Amino acid sequence: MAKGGGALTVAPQMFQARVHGRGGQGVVTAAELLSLAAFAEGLEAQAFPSFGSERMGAPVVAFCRTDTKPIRLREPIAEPDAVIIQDPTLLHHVDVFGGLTETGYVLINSARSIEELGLAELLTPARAGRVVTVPAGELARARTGRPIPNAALLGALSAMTSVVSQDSIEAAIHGRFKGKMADSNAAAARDAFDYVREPVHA
Amino acid sequence: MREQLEGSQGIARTVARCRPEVVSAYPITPQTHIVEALSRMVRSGDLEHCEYVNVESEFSAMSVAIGASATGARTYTATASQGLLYMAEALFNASGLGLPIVMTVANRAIGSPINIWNDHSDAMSMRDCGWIQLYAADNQEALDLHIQAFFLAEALSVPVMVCMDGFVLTHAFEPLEIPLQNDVDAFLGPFEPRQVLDPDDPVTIGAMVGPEAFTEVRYLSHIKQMQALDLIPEVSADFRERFGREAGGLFSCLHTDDAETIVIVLGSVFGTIADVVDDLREQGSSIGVLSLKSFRPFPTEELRAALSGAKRVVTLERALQVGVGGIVSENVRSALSGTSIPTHTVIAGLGGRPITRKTLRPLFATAMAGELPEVHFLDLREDVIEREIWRASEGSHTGPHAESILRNIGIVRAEPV
Amino acid sequence: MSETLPYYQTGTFAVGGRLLTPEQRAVQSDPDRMNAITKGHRACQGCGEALGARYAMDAAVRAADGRVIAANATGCLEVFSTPYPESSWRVPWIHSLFGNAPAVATGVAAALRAKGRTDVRVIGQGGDGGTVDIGFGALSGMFERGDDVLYVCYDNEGYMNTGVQRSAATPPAARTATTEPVGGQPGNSFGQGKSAPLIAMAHEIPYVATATVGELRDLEAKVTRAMEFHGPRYIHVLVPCPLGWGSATNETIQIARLAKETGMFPVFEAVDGAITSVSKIRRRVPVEQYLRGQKRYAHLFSGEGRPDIVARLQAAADRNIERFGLLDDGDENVNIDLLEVLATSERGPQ
Amino acid sequence: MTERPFAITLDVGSSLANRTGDWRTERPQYVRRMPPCNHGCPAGEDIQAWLFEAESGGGGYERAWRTLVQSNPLPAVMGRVCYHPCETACNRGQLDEAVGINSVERFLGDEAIRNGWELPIPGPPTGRRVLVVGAGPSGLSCAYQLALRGHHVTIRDQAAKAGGMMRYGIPAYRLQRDVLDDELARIFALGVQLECGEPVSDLPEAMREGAFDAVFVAVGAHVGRHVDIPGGTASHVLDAVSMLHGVEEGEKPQLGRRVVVYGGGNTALDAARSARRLGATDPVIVYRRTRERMPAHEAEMQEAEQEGITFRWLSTITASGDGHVMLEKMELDDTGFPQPTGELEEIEADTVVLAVGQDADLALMEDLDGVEVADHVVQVDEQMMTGHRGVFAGGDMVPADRTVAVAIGHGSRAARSIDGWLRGVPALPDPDVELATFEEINPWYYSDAPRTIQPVLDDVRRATTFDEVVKGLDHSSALFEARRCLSCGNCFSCDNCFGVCPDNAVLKPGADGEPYAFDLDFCKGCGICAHECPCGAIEMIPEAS
Repeated sequence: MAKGGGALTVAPQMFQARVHGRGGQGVVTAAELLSLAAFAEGLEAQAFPSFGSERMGAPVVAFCRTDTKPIRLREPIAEPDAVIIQDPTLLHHVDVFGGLTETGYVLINSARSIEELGLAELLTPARAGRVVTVPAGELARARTGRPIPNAALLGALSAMTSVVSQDSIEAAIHGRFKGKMADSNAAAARDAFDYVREPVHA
Repeated sequence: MREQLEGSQGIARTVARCRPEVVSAYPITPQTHIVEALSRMVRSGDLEHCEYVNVESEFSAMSVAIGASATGARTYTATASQGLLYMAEALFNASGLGLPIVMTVANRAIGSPINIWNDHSDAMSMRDCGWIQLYAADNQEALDLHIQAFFLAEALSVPVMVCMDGFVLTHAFEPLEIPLQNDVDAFLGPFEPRQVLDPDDPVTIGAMVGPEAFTEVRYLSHIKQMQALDLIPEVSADFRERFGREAGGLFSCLHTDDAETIVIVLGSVFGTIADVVDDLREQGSSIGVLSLKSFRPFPTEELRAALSGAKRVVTLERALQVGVGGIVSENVRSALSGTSIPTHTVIAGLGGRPITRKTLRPLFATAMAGELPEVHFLDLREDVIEREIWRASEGSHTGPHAESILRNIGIVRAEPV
Repeated sequence: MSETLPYYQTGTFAVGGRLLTPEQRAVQSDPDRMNAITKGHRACQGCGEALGARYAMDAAVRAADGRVIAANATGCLEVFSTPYPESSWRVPWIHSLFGNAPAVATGVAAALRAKGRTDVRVIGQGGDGGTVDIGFGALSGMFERGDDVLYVCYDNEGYMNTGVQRSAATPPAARTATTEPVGGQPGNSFGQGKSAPLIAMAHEIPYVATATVGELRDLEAKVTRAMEFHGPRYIHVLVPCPLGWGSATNETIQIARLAKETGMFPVFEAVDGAITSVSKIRRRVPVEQYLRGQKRYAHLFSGEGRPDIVARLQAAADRNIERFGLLDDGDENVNIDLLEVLATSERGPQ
Repeated sequence: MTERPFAITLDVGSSLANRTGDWRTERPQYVRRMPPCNHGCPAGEDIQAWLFEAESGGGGYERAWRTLVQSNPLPAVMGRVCYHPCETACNRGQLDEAVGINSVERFLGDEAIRNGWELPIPGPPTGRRVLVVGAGPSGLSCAYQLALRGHHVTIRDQAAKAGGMMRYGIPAYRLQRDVLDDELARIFALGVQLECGEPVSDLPEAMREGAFDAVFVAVGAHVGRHVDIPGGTASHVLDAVSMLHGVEEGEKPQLGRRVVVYGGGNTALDAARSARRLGATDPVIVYRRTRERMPAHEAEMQEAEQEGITFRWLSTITASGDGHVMLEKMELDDTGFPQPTGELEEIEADTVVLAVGQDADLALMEDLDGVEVADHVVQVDEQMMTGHRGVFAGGDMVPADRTVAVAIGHGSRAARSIDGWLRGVPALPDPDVELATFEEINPWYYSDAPRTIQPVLDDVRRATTFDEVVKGLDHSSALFEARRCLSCGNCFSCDNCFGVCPDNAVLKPGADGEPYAFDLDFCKGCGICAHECPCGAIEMIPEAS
C-alpha cells in the first residue's frame, strides 16, 4: 500500500517499540494497532502485552516488534528502538527509558515540553528530533470525547519515524474499530501526525 | 490469506473450521480469549450446527465433552493450569473410553503460589492421563496442530491435547494463515465415531472392568499411542502436502545434524533459542536445537536416532518435577540409555519468567564448554535462595543432597556474619 | 397423582389387573415391557434401586417411544448392571464418573441438539451419593442452564456401594459405617443433610417430583409426566437398601411404603418451582413402625431404647405432614412456601 | 458400529448369561388357599370362583351363575334367606366391611330368572332310581345333583307344594314365592319327578314298590314343640310353625291386637313379624335369656325392631289368662342358666304364639333296623348315610344347624355319596386345603370401598303387607360389591408379582388369567413377590439343599 506522510527513512531491520501506560489507557491496543499498521505495510509484526492481570490504573507495558523477515524472538523488549509513554505520571515511578537505544525514539503524551518535564538529558545529538511530547490526550478528547491517547500517539510516531505510514496507522485503526470510534480515533491520529510534522513544535 | 491476529482469535477461528458440534468450556486465564471467540461465533451463527455449553467447572466442561463425544459429536474444549487439574479425573476417563476430544491447553503454572503466567507444569502434570500431547512452537503451528489433532483423535479414537504457551502465544498478535474451510473439510472429513450412543444400535459404554481384563485395556491404549508415533508424521506430511506449511510431526530440528550440542525444547521458547543458535552458528559454534512437538506419545526411537551424533544434549524445560528435576529430560535420558551421550536439564521460565537471549548465550557457552551441571536452574535469583536457605536452615542442617543442589547453582552455604 | 380405577380389588395400587384397560395398567404389567435393565444383574436380593431403575427407565422408554439415552453415575446401580463382560442395560447407556452424570447427560443432550435429533430423550441417573453429594455442582449446573435432561436420583440414603457410609441424604439417627451408634447422640446427627428436591425446585425447573418404590404406579406416572416436559427435570426416588438399612429382603417395598405413610418421606410433585400435588397418607402409622423394620435404627430400641430420639424423628415426620399437607383432610389446594419450608426445616422433607 | 473398544463397551442385555438363580436359598411358589367364604359356606359353594366371574360384569354374570349352580340350584332363594356365614368369615370384614356375597348371589339368581338361564344338561341316564322323601331344600338339592349325574329321581312330599320350610316356614316378606317357584321349576325341568301330597309311611315298601336303588330322607322338622302354660285354655295359644304354615296356605288366623311370642329363635321373629303384618299392632317377644344369648340372627332382630316388635328379655310366661299373660322375671345364674326370681308382671295378650323349637317326625325311620336316633334327630355318617345301608338322610332331621344353606349342603353331599354308593366307588372326601387367613393378605393394594347397602321396603308397607322387605342390587352396585372381593389365597391376575420383582424373574403369559411362572434361572429368592402379593397366593419354600 502507498506509503504516506513522506517517509524520510526506511524501517530498520527490526524495530522494537515499548508502550508504557496504565490499565484502561489502551496500551495493549496501541501495540496491537502498531503491529496491524506494520502488517499493512507488508512487514512482519509481533505485538504482545506484558502479560499479567492488569487492573485499571496499574502501570502497563506492551511491546511491538516489526521486521522484514519472520519474527521468532519472543522475549520482552529490553532494548527498545522507541518508547511511547501514554501517561507522564509514570515517569517517576517506572524505568520507562530502560534499555533505550542510543538513537531510540521517545514519545510522551504531554502538553509540556521535554525540558518542562525535566527530561533534558534525553536530548542527545543522536536523538535529534526523536524525543517529542504531544498533547495526545487532549487531541483525543477533542476528537473522541475521551482522553485515550493511544491512536494519537501512533499518529505522532509515524510522523517521527516513518516505520509505519500515517495511512497504515489509520488503516489499522479502521481495521480494529468501527464507525465513529474508528473515524474519530483516525482523526486524532492525523491531528497528532500534523502536530509533530508542524515545524513550530519541532 | 495472512492476517495480523491474536493467537487466541486464530485458534478459535481454526477450531471453528474444524466444525465442532459441541464446545463446552469454563473460563480460566489465559484460555479465555479462545472460548469467548468461539461462543461469539456460535451465537452469531458463524459457527453453525454447534452447541456452546457454559459449564460450572472444568470438571463439567470435560464431562460434557465426554457425553457429547460419546454421542458422536465432534467435541472441543480449552483450559489451563488449575482448570486442567480440576479436569484430571475426567481426562483419564475420556482417554479410557477412547473419546476423540480435542482440547487446547493454554499452558500456565500451577499454584500454590497462585501464578497466572506461562510454564508447562499443568500439561506435564497430566502426562500420564492417556491423552496425546502436542506442543506448538508458534501460533501458526498452534492453529495447524488443532486441525491435525482432530484428525489424529478421530483416526485413533483417542483424545488430543494441543499445548500452547499461555500469554506468550495466546495473547500475541502476529501474522497468521487461517486455513480455508474447504481445505480443512477435505483434510478432516466427517467424524465417524468408533462407538456412539444411539437408540438404533444401543451399546453399554463405560463398563466396570476387573483384573481379568484391565491390563489388556491399558495395553490397548498404549498400542494406540504407539500407532500415533507412526501416524503423527504421516498426518504432518499430508498436512504439508495440502497446506504447504510445516507443522507438527514428532519434532523439528534446526542445525542438529552435525551439532555437538543439541538443545531440546518444547513450545514457544523455540523461536528465541533459534535466533541464539543461528547467531552462535555464524560464530562457528556447533550447536543445534530440537523442538519437540509430540511429548505423548514420546518418540523414543526417533529421538535416539536424531540425537545419536551429539556430544551432549541439553533439555530446556518449563516445568520442574520437584524432588527429581526435569520431566522431559527423564524421557530424553531413557531415549539415550545405553549411549554415552551426557544429558543436562535446564529448568527455565517457570511461572512466566522470560527466557531471554541475554542469559541463553552464556548458558549455551557453558554447555558447549561441557561445564553445565546435570540440573541447572536458569536465571535463578541466587541471592534470594541464599538468604532463604540460610533463614530456613538456622539451627538445622540442610543435609548433603540439598547442599549439592546449592553447589550446582553456585551457592556455598554462608556462615552467619 | 394416581386416579382411582373402578377395580376395588386392586384399586390403583397393584401393577395391573385383568379388569383394567391397557391405559389403566402400569407399564410394568405389560408382558412386552422394555426391561431397560434386564435379568442377570448383580444387585442384592430385594434391591430397591434395581426395581426403581427398571420402573423409571421403562416408563421413560415408553414415553419416548424407545428413543432414550442414559448417563449413569458411579454407584451400586452402575456396578451391578455393567460388570465386564455383561451388561444388563438394553438402552444406550454410558457411565463416566461418580460426580459427573448430570454433565455427561448435558453433553449427550447438546450433541443431540447439534445434530438436530429431537426424537431422542436423555436420562441422567445416579444414587444419592452421586447426586446430592459429589455430583451436586454438576446437577445444579444442569438445572440452571435448562438442559433438556430428566435426572433420576435413586436415594438409598447412603454410600452403599462402598460399604454403607453416610451421605447428605442419610437421615438423622441412622447408623452407617461412618455414623456408628456410639456416644450420646448415636447414629447420624440431627440438623444435617439436604433436600435435593427442594433445592431442585429452587432452580424453578419445569418439573420436580419425589416417589418411592412403595408406590410403583405413582413412580411410573411421575416419570411419564416428567417426560411430557422439556428442560431439566428431577425425580427423587426413595429406594430401600436391604444391605444398608438392615431390612428384610422381602420388605423393600413395604419399608418404602412406610416411609411415605409415616410422613418421613413426603411424596409430591412440583411444576416450575411450586408444589402442585402431594400423595396423601392413606393409613398413617407412627415412625416407630417404620424404624423398627431397619437394623440401622436398632440402637433406638435396644436396651433402654432411645424414646427421645424416636420422638424427634416422629416430630420431623409430623412437621412434614403438617408442612406438606400429607393427611387427606379434603384440603386439596396445596400451597407450600418453599422458603418457609427451608427456613423451618431441620433436614428438609427427608 | 465396527470394532467397539474392548471391555469398556459391552453388548446390551448380555447379562442374560449370568444366571442369578443360584443365589437363592428360598424359592417362591404359587399356591391356592381355601378362601374363608368358601370355607364358611354350608352349601359348599365356591363363592370366590363365582365372584371372580361376576367381577367382569356383563357376560361374566352368567358365567358366575353357572359356577354358582354347580353347588346350589337355588341362588335367588339363598340370596334372600341365607344367614351368610360366608360374610361372617370374609377377610374383608377385618379391612372395612365384609363383601356383600349374599346380595350378589341374589342378584345373580334374579338375573338368571330374568334372563331364563337354564341349569346344566344332565349327564347320560344311568338307569338307577333314587327316591327323595321331602321336597325341602335338602331334598331338592340332592335330587338336582343326582339328576345331573344321570340318575332318575322321584321326590315325594306330604305337603301340597314343594319347597318345605322355604315355603311353609319362611314368610313371604323374606322370600317371594314366585322366586321360589321359578327356581324349583328349573329343577323339575331337568326331569326330576315330583309327587306332592304323597306322604311316605313305609320306606322299605316304598322302595320295593318303586324299585328304588337308594333313598334320601329329608323330611325336615315341622312339629312345633309345646310347653304347658297354666290356664292356657282361657286365652288363644298356638305354635309358630303351624301358624306360619297356615298363613302360607291362606289362613287369616285371628290373633287380635296384642300377640305375645314366646321364644328366641328365628322362628319367633318370623312369627312376630308375620303377626305384625296380620294386624297385631304391638307384638311382644318374650325370651328367658338376654338379647346377646338370643339364637336369632342379628339382621332379623334389627328388622324386627324396625317394624315395631318389642322384646321382654329375661322373662318367662308363667300363666295366661283371659286377655293377659303373667310374666316372671328371670336372672342368669353363674352357668348362664335362667332362674326364676318370683318377680311377676302381667301384660295384655290376645294370643300367645309358642316358638320354643321344632322336631322332626321320625315315624318313617323308627322301624328301620340300624337307624340310630338321638336327641330327636337321625344320626348319619360323613357320607350322610344312616345306619341302614342305602338310606341317606339330611336337612333339619339330622344333627346340624337348621338353615337352608346347611340343607342344600347336605343334599349335594348326600348326592355325591349316593352316586358313589350306586357306582360302588365311594365318594372322595374334600381335599384338605390350607385356609387363607387375613394375615396373608396385603391390604395396601385394595382401595377403600365400604359395602353397598341394599335398599329396603318402606315401613308402612312392611307393617301391612308381606311384600319383600330387602330389595336386590342393581347392576352397578352388584358389580361394585363383587369387585370388593379380595380373592383371598388365590391369584386374580393383578400382575403385582410380575411388576415388583427386582430381577425380572416373574414370567407373565400373554393373556390375562393365565398363570404366572417364576424364572428360577434368575430368581434370587428375595421374597418380595410373596410379601407384596395382595391376596397371599405366593409362598416361599426353602431350596432343597
